[in-house]
Amino acid sequence: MDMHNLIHMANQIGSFFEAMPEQDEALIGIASHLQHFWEPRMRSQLLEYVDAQNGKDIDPLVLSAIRAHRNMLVSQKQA
Amino acid sequence: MKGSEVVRMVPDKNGQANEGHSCVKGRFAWGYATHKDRILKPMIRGKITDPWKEVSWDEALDYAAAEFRRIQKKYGRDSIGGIVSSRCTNEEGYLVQKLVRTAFGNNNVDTCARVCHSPTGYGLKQTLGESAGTQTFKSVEHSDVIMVIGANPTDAHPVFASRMKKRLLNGAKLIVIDPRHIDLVRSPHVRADFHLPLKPGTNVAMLSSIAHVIVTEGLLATDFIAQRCEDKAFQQWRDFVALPENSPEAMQEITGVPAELVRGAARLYATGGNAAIYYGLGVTEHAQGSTAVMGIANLAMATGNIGREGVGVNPLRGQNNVQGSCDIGSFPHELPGYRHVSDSTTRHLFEQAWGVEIQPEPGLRIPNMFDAALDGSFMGMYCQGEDIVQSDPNTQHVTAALSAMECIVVQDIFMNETAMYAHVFLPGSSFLEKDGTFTNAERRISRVRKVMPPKAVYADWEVTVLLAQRMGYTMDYAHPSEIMDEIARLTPTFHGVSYEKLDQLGSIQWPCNDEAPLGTPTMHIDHFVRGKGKFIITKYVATDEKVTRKFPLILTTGRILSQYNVGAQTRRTENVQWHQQDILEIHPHDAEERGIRDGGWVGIHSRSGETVLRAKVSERMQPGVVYTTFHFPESGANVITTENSDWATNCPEYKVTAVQVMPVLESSDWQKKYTRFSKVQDDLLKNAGEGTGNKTPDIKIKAVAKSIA
Amino acid sequence: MSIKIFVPGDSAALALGADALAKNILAEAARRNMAVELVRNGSRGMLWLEPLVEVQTARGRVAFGPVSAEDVGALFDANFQNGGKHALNLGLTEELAYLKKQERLTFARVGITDPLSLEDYLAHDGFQGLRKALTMQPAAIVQQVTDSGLRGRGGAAFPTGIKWKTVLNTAAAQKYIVCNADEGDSGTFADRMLMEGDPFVLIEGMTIAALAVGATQGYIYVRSEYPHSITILNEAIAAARKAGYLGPNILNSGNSFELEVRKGAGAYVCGEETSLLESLEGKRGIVRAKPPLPAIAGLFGKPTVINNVISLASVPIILDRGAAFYKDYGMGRSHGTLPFQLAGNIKQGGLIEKAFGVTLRELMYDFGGGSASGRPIKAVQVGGPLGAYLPESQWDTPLDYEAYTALWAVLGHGGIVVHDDSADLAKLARYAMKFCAIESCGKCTPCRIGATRGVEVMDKIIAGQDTEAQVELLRDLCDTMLNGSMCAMGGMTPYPVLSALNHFPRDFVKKIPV
Amino acid sequence: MNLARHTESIASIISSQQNRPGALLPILHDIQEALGFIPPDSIQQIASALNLSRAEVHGVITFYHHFRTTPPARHTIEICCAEACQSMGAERLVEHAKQRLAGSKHGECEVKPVYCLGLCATSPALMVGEELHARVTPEKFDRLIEQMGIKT
Amino acid sequence: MLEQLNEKDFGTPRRIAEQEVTLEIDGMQVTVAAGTSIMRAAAESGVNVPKLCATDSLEPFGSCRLCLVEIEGRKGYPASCTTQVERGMKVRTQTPKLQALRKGVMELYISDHPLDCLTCAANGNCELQDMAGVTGLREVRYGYEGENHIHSQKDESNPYFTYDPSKCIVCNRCVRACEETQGTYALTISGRGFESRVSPGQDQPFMDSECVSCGACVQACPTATLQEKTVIELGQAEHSVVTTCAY
Repeated sequence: MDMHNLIHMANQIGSFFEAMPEQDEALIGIASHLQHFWEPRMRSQLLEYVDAQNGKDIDPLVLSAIRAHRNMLVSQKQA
Repeated sequence: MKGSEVVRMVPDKNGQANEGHSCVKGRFAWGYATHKDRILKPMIRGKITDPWKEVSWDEALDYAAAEFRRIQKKYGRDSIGGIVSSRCTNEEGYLVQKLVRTAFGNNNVDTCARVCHSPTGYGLKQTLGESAGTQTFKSVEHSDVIMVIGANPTDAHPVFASRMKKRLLNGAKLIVIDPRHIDLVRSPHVRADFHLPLKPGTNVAMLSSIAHVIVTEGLLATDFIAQRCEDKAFQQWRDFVALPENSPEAMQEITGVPAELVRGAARLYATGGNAAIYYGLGVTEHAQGSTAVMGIANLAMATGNIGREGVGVNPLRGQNNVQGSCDIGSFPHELPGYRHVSDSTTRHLFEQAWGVEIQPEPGLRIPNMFDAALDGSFMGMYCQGEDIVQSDPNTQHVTAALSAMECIVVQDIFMNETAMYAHVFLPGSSFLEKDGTFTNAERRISRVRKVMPPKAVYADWEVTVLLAQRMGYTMDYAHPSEIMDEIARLTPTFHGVSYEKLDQLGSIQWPCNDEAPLGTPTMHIDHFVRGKGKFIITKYVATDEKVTRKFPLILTTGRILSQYNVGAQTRRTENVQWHQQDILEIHPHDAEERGIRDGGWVGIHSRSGETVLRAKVSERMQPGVVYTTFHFPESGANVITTENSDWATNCPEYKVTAVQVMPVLESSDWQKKYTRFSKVQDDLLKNAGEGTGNKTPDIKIKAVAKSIA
Repeated sequence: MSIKIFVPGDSAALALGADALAKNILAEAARRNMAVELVRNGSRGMLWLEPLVEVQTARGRVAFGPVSAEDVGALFDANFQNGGKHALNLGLTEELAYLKKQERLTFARVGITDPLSLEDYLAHDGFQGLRKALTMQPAAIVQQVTDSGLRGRGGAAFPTGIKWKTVLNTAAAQKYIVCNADEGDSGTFADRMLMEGDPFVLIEGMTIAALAVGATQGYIYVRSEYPHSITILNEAIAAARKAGYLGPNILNSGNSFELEVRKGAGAYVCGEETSLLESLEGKRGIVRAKPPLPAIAGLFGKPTVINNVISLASVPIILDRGAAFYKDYGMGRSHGTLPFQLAGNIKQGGLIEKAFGVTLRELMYDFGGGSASGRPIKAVQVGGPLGAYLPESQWDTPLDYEAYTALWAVLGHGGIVVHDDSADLAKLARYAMKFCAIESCGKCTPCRIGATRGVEVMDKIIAGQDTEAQVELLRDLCDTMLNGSMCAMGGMTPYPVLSALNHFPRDFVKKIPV
Repeated sequence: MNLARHTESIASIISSQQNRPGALLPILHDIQEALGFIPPDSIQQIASALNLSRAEVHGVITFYHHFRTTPPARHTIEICCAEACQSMGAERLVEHAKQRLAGSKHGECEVKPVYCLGLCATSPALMVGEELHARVTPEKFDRLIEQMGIKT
Repeated sequence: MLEQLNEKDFGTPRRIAEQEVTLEIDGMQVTVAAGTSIMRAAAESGVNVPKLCATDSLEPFGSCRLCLVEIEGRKGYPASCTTQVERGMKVRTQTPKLQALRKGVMELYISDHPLDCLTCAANGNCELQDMAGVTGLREVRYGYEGENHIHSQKDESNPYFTYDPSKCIVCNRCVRACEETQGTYALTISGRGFESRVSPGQDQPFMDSECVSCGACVQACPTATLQEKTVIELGQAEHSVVTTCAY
């Protein structure tokens, strides 16, 4: 899928959770949202991108969330 | 009725949603059901440049099933999916998602509610615990203050608008938050006490500044909050909205609305008695659509305006069965009753009932399907009653995606825009030809009753059953009532619903179960569905769709009274006499600056594309904002709109597109291409020949890779 | 010392050349180098004498009339300014029998004072009622009015006090006082004469009503056919407001009352109180169904006192002199006085304020001096175009609401139109239907269609077509209109029609089998 | 008077009156006073200002005999035709007036019936503009139209 | 659940009140919510008072004068639609006098109405026709040569319904429906008295008025004045099905 679009969508999610006063809450919020609403191939592609490009252009908060909760984002099929 | 011919359609005095009233569409515009454009024979073709071939139902269904199987074999189980329209019945929607989850074996099912009210589902679920409006329409009779946000009820929800006006005439106060000077702002005997003409895309800023006034001026319903809401979340929210950056004064530059107006409206909402919020797609169809919905729920909780008559949070829906299509599980992440597919208890319940294994992870949402199609991983689609080409944003993107797919099965009553990209056409049935139920914005389930036999032999639900069968999954229903029985059995909020009860009561507002055997007109009375109400921080984030020197105006789109959605139905009635084409409304100042005259042709272009419409110079607009509708395919309003979408649900940002508008002399390139393409497709349809009996047609399995537009 | 000369500014006087006359007097005085103070008073109500010029002399006011502009030189020559002898000299005004026999309570000042002079008004007991009212509790004011026995002078004769009490007892943030000055009955001009001759008494009456019920806004709805009344009222309101009798703080009492004149637009039916309210609200003057009563939901849905000019103008004297004083006049349940208006074919037409109980014969002969044409009087219509035609046999019945009801007639607003023996009562009956057809608001069927059919039936009767059947049909139609109409417009049109038919059957065709 | 000037003077009338409760009749009166009639084109303008529909304003205008939507004749003579005036020969006066004015040019003078001018004891009566005339005999009528400069 | 083709019309809207009022209608004890009209109270207990301008979707208006009743101790013949029930009231809805009055009113109505029942689109579904029957009107003694509206121009501008002023009985139901039900105020009565006629906008064709074609006026019209073109074309319906709007 269009990586640019996926990054944009992920960053949008990040900007919502950014306002949370507690960062832990924000990180789990972002990861959980991706888990609940992103189809596995979208998540896989995002994870691959993070690994390959070191999360370039991804909002730092989102990146932290992905890294902190990577296991939530891995497709169960892959897992 | 005269035999099986409709003589006239009249609103039912006992209709609990409309109480004997109707609008021009429901009352008169039903002639499309028997329009000569109806396609009554199944058709197939190998590629979209081939002529259509009329075939038997068997042949068409066999072909579709074989194609789907072939695609899945080649590209994987997740390479096909289904889309069902919110115009279809609950039973049809339920069967489509069941088809996808059983016969297709994945969760790639979505509904057109995706592109209108998905943020409502998300936002209200997060805050209040249920993805639905809180009130019954009748409740407005008890409102003292009515706040209308991003909705134009007199055009888009005329029957409810009349009830709202009735209440306004009897003294309720009115706050309108809308970029446009809509009729409710001022029309005979109606005058908004406050009109906050905000800039498109700044709803969240506006809602936060209203909340700021309520919090900082001591207008909170403290007892209600203490008893009914999560304390910690409330405190976090309160501290957030109280920040100076959320004050109306600070937000003034963003929203464009004078702070004093905002303060006045906030005070009225918080202290004017029973205050109800009604909102529409002007709230949801934004990059921050879900955030705005949560912001609205926050306001209602903060002022205690929830859980009784005359108050609440009330989404005005986009189509007749938007609520229903969401309720019955046609979202890729949810099973019926808004239960996430990852919830194993629910999954097991359905697995037992359906006898298949259900995937525990969400499927593709409509925009994701397009992306995946262009990516080569999503190649087949069953599309029931939905015209994604016309209704979804960034038309070129959509048509490119469709062109990339190998088998598109469209089921519709007309050869719609999407069907021009289809390989299999299955004739649909109009609401007059089938039994079923619709669920409206007030969670009211009402019966659709067959008044004439399906013109193409099968009702839509039967076609889905037949397709499932071809795909190797047996569905066994003698009547749609049995489908509803199954929904009721498997969905706690529907446990008490049956056709028998619907016949008895006329209609039922869910939840309807042992606790509420007669249904639930008002929700969240003693406690929220999620237990305690949850305030959620809603930070304003400007959309990426910003005005620039190149695109200095903002386009916002909407509807008009006489036309319905993509217009497939209403364009085929005399309703065109009121609205023959989509037009671009523009403020006199902007028109003057560009040398645009009333009625002249104007080109509108955005970073997505360009189209040409006639201009209407109108003071309903604020300077800097232009407006059009999307009822006519040749207008191509969605050629302009971008694939920007709501962060949470991917609901497209139809309401904000940066554009430039200039006088032009001829139609746009897209329109020229569109005209050529339509002409070709028309010819392919006109030349549709009889199929070759049982012989599989000579179909080359080859993706048509190039986008037409 | 300058000479004080009175030339009425009343519409009737104006219509007979009073302005030109006044101009001539001033010019003539100037020519003769005489200092003259010209007062434009109201009319004394002796309309056959208009323009009636009065001069102030040591003996009192001396009347000359009717005076035309051409008479001015001769009058000056005759030293009229000092009451000199002249053919038009009528003697002391106060001694004129027509006036002397009257009981002028409501019209006490009309014709005497300068209508727009507050000083004059105050010098003639003006605002005494209001001053008393300001010392009283609202309920006590209402009680006074109730005790006086005052009934609506517009025609319906509903006890004014009861109306006020309902408004007083209906709680509301806003209440209104509405004066019905849509005097449209042919043969009536009392409201006009009062508004033009003593506007302050109406203002005072309305202000008292406002104090009594807690209203802060009043409207006087005047018909557009009375432009002169409107001008005078507006000037009087401005003067009263300036002097603190109206406005946000009446006589420093803390009470507020604002008053505004609204102009009708040529609709007789707007004299009906609910139509009038619709019209005031800026709508078509369509009759409203009652209930709700205007006293509970009237103007703009708020409790409203709606009274006729004369009713409201009678209030100040009631407050000033007490309920018992007023109640002592009259007979039976008709207390006080009524300004009768003698009009039509009458020698001495005019306004006669008398206590109830006087008879038609007394009015027409003792005051009116018989018909203007000198021919025998044949029929008298009492109570306007919706009132019955009375034959001679009924002329001795005392004018009293109940006595007239017993005659199947109405007193209405006190208008008396005299017809001599040349009158054709069938034509007048036809006209009654025609008038109803012209003025019907069109809401209810008996009036909307019935009046038009009534004209057609009358045409057939007059033409002698199938008379017997048409008369029967006319009676049936009258029954439908009488019992089926929403308001008095259609409901009372049968009064003139049937009274004409019953009392003057010969006019309806000689062939009627009796 | 041209349309633009109409619109302007109507706008100023509306703005000076529109905040009064029940402002429609006062506005219609003022417009008619200023222009001699209420131009149908102005109805939308009036309706919008008062938050009414065009239909409502139209309904009100057509209800009242006083209002007109076409320019009036140069002179309008309103003769009272009610009973008191009838009893003194109003019908003959109307006949006389019609006869006398039959020869006048179109749009010069209009004779309209009116029902009571409150001059019932000095009948028959008539009104020209706001000017009243009572005890009008045919001769007096002739003198009047002569003074008004109406050629017959 | 098939409804009757024509639902029962109680004449005036339902009132909701905690207080109940008991009165006597034609000798029957009837108990209804306070604020209910006599007409509705009667209808709820099965007594149908004749009516034309009243319909239960609109506030009472009181113009047709067919629903007059007699109330013991009260003068005249009040309209049962605009008169509210009171405790202990004794109402009679059927007396020879009332019958005569109603017949008199109907005679007036029919004297200004085309006599084309048999070819009229509303034939069989016309309240005026029903009331002529109920009041036993046989003959119109006024004849048909008098003033009338028979030659009024029909307005066919709206694609879905026609407006035939010659059949208008000026009951105002359409005007009120436009105001009360729809809230658009596109209709008024133009003129007054016998000249009164329904006017869209400024006596314009419907399509040039502010009408939004919701059909509330057509629904409210008791005659063929406002009539669906489909009914004119296809005739009256034979049966009905209750379903749900697909918009």
